Amino acid sequence: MRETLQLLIYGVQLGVIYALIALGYTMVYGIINLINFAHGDLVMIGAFVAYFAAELLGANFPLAIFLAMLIPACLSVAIERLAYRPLRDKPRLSALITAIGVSIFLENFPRMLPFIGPNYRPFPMLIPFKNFTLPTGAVLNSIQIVNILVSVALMVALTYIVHRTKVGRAMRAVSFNKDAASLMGINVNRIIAVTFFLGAALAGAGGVLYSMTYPMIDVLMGIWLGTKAFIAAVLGGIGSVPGAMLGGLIMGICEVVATALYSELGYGSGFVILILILLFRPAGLLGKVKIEKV
Amino acid sequence: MTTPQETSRPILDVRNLSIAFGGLKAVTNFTLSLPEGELAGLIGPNGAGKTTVFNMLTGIYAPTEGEILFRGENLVGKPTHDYTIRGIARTFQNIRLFKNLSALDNIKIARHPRITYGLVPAFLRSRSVTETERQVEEECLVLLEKLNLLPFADTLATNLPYGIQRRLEIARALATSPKLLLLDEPAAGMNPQEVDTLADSITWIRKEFQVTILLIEHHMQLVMEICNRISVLNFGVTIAEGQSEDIKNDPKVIEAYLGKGGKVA
Amino acid sequence: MMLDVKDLRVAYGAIEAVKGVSFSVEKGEIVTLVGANGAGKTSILRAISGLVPAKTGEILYKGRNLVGIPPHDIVSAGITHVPEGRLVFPNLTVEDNLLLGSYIREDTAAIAEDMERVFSLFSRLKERRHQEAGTLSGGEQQMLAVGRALMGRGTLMILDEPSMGLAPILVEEVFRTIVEVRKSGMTILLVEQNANMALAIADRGYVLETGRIVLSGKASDLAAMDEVRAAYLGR
Amino acid sequence: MKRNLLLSLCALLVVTLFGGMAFAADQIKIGVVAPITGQNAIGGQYIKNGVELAVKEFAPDGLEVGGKKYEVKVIFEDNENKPDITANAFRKLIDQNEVVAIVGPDASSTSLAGGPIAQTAEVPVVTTFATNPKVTQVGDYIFRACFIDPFQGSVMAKYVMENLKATKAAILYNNGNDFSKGLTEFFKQSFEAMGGKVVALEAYGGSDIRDFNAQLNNIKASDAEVLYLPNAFFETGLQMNQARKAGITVPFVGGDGWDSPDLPKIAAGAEEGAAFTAAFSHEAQRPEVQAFVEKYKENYGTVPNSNAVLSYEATAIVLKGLKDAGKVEGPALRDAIAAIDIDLPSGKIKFDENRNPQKAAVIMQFTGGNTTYVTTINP
Amino acid sequence: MDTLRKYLPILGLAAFYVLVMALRKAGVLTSYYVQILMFAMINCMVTLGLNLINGFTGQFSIGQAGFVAVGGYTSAAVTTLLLPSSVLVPALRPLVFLVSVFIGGIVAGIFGYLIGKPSLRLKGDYLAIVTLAFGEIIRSLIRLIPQVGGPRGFSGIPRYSNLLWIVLFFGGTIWVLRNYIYSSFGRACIACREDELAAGTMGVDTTKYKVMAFTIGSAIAGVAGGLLAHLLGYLHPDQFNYLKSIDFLVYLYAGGAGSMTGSIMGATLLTILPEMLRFLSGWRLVIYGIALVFLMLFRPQGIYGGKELPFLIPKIRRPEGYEGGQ
Repeated sequence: MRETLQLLIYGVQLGVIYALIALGYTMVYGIINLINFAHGDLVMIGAFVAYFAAELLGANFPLAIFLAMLIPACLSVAIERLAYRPLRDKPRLSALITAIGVSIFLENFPRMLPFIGPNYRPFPMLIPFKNFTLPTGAVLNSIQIVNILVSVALMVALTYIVHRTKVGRAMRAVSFNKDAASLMGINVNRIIAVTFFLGAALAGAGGVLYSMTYPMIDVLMGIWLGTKAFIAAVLGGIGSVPGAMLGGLIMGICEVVATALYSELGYGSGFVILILILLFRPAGLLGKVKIEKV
Repeated sequence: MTTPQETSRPILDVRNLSIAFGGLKAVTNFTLSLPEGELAGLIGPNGAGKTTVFNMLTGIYAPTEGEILFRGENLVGKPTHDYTIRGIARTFQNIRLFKNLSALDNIKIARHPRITYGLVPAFLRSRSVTETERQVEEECLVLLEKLNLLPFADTLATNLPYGIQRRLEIARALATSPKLLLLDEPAAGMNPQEVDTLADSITWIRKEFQVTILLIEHHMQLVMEICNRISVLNFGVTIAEGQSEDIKNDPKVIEAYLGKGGKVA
Repeated sequence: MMLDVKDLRVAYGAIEAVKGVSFSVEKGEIVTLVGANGAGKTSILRAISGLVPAKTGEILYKGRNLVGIPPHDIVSAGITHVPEGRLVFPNLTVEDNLLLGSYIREDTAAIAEDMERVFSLFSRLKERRHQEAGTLSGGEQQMLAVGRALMGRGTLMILDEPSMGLAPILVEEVFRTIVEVRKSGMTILLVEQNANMALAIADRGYVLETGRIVLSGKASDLAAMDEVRAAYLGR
Repeated sequence: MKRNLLLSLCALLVVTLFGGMAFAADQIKIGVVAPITGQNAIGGQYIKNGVELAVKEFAPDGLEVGGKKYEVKVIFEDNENKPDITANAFRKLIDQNEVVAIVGPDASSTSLAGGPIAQTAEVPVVTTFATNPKVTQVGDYIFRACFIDPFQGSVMAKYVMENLKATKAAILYNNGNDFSKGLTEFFKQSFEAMGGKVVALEAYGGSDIRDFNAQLNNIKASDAEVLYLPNAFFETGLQMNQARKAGITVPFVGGDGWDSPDLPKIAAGAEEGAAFTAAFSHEAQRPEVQAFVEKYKENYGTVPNSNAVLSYEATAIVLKGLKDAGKVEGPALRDAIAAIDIDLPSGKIKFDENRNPQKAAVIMQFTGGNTTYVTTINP
Repeated sequence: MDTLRKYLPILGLAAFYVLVMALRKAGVLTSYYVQILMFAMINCMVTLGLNLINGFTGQFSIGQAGFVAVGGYTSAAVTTLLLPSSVLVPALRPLVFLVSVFIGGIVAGIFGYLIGKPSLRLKGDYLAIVTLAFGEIIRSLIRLIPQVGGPRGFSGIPRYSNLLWIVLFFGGTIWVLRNYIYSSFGRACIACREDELAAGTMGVDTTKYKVMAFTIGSAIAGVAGGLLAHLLGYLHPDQFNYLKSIDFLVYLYAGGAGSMTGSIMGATLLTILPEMLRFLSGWRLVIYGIALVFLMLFRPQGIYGGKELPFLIPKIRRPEGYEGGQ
């Protein structure tokens, strides 16, 4: 029992980070049907921003995470403007290829900068570490607590924005139908930019939380993490905000449990779960199957 | 020349066909019996469920209830291509040509089920394949010529004028060698002259290709002129059935189409 | 003159859907464009609200040419478009749909007032204000679409096939609403297939056939003409 | 626009085509293949340092071979740590640049892809860090500067048994990595042959993985007295960090993949007391070592790690081999390297019949964020 | 005249081979260039296979590297474990190699079928992510098979591949694919891409043709894998991770989906480009990334999207009076 709870804690701590990053994928997909391959790299940028913020300004968690959200968000808006928007009415996959190009660039350009380079860097402790032993015997630490609290807070904030604010309503309108949205007076381009901004901000936060838990960063850290998060988004039903959250949690918990059961194949469990779920629910857990109109 | 006989065995016998989408009944107990060689019309206002009927008659939607007996065989539950292979062809309300292919290639795809060479000869492009392909090309060109589409044979479908696209879609349906042809609003977007030509074409097609035709159309003039019998659908329910004159004067039909004129203002 | 369309042409690729159409709408009028499927009615409306580019021609709204202006700016200028098929946002609640209608406005208090006004106009929407719009019936969705357009406080409302797919009893209700809306001072451009109904409530009408205007005049005159009837039911 | 692009591409092609031919004849060209981009790019930097230092040291102003003075030119090629790209890099160095020998690459997988090409072309290769025994079995032109998996694994087993007095070990290894898998197998073999028991064997699926909590949870539940982590330094750093956070208190041991000044930074104190096998210790008091460490510090500001040392040594072996051979030619160089006898920082180096160096292993330990020398274990 | 036209591609290919060999003899082309050329042709084959799935049949698969791995490992297992060159008289080696490559293709095709059959009811990006997942699962399974080296990689594969073999297989692939695409089967695939629903009403069994395209595309990848295995003499599971699949995807869409010419151009150009940029060292991937973005911004349909060189389209003679002009 102690072990089960302990594994659950590990699973949730990983899952909330997947979920944060998956949200960006799902939002961008929901609004312009693009798999934003560069999203994982924004996670990396977020982690590096926090790293340098801590180096230069001291270990101030709120400040670091704020900057780590802001800078990737602005970068993401710029990328959307320069590399994706010109291709919006073009064949859908050309934007995917530019996204791959952007991703290759974001991975390799910082590596060539002398102050970043290819090395693995230790990520600073932004909050003090402390272990708490639960009555059941499982151990919970301060990083995990902060991790889960911040992720949940951000997800609640996002849900609030999407469901309770004007810009959120506009986002949902645009993702349903761009024409209908523009007939409401919504500037569709601006709303798409806002979506990229929010998605990347969450990715940046995800990058910081991930790096606090696994305190090491490098320029390629976003590739695999991004892929996992993307799978989580698909699992939950791509385009669905609660789906991304659910998908992330399921991925995190399943991975940890599968690894504990059979570590030789544990890391592949995410893929197996994905395939099983999609075979039974072809549009993911919370996705909706579209009926084709004839 | 064969004239439709009232007594002939029905080619299509649809019984109590119903379909619901998430609780919403789109078509209820649709029943229709078409004798071989008939040219029938299916009319009704927008959203009445006409296209849904076509979708069920071609296996695109699975009916919740009912039977589709085509030449005595119940087709319900079979995949779409089986309907076509057994002889039901259709066109679409909002033209669904293979846009990036030439008119000729569109027709060739419709010949697909009738082409029998195997996969290995196809890989190697054996003599028999070349020979079959040459024949197919010729058949398709002949068909295009019959429908006055020959000049457009090598034009991409997307670049064809609207009216030609409509005609090409009919040609494509005919290329499947159907026994029953379902035309979904063939006159949509045509001007009166074009509609007149279309009327002649449809009667000609029925004779020339020996097909039974079921027609969805908004253009009442066309329907009244050429159809032997008409079914009227509104809100998924058949509200009238019969000859054109009866239909024209049926108050329920007039109301369904024009609304209760002048009562509001 | 509220709206003055001059020699408008709209093309999709090689296909010209609107072949040089001119018409006008005066302030306070209901003007209707009637015609069969594919006559080009919807294309004209989409060109007015900027959703498709006009190939040639002018769309003068209060003297200002709208050609080339993005749709959201046209909405801000005061034109609200109720699109064909209604296009209410199915995953949003009725209330959120209405709030989206007021997207361009910032006056929260007045928005709330207008929402109450819409609810008083369509009592059924009020009952369902927290329901997702996708769960409404066709007629209720049409009410919502009109209500949503009212929330923009525009001066010209363009309606595309409001009766489509509705039961006759609902059609009547929709048209009654349109008359109500006009009474509140709105100018209306109405596209309809249900010619009898449309001509019954309109001041003036234009009959379209394959991208051209073939007839125009006072609505009551048009309603009496056989040509109009012919365009729908055959001679 | 399009034409210009095409033209410039053609021009580029021509430049690369003929560029290689413009060099003077009295040059000795040595190729270095290392990851400059991709997952292991950090390794490439150390290799570059090591090679440059060796050239400075052994051929400060050219190299005299057979009575003639040659300029030594080192050509670095990126292999992205991928086998197919390595094959291209080897081909380019051999065919375009006509190098006389190749130093690197640093992984068994890439060495196995490049090796056959060099073997056929009769260009000697001294890989720096390819520890898989199969690497040198490709042919008689393939040498290595490091020791092989079995040796390191058994050395550590012996140390655990005798010095730490532990009989129950847990292993956490990377099953996507040949080095990690090799060490695991040979450690397990030797340890069990000596009467020990591996009580927990946990794997993870690649260097991208950063979460080891599930595996560590299993290890914690076992009664292991020591945890063997035969992984790369950055992975190990995280593993130690997570293990201590999870409450695992047993000592850590590992292999020469640990040898990086970055490990203690990432482990953030969790590495204290952990011991590992290495080819070299910068603390050893031998004068060769001290001289090397000094020079390295002087040039690059840090103490050298295994990567740097091994590439330094591989380059030194090639340069010494050239001198011994007396001519700039593949077969002669091969024979000279096979017969080499040279004193290098990690000791006296001689190759056995499988072209593996006979060298001793040292056990190192982390104390206070630095490595300290514990003992030397001879083969 | 017609016979000449028919054999022109074969002559062209032969001329290409002779030219490359002559240039090599003359010292203009070193074996470095020849090797890049061989990699380029192998990449072309994989991309052509992917093009059949993505470009011609309109399915979105991004797990192609997995099938290259299956083909490569299978073929290498035949020549290394089953019939190693040491037990064969030299004359038999090419035959064994040939057979092994075909077996690699067939096994990859079977994998393609088994994976495609259940997955192809998924649409668009859902299909894509499942193919990616399958590719990764294949890779992690290979790691667990010690007979083929597991994570240490499969070494000691006889290096049977050479320019001649690769040119033959490359030419063969183009020929067979061209024949397929311009047959009734190929048209059925294209119909699925253009409009799956309409294709069904034309009597095309859409599921069958989607699975068929997937199987053939995978089989071609498998053949290419066999050639690669015997060219490198070594295989490593990580060589076939999903980033490799993304490479093929980039070749395909940069070249232009739905065009064989495009696939050949895309794969060749993008295989050669990083090699040509070698002098930039670490900057070359930076440039590569930017180049991709610009390529797509200026040619969203790819280099040669939607077009085809004439010799890749089989000519059918039309009867008198039907020779319609363009």
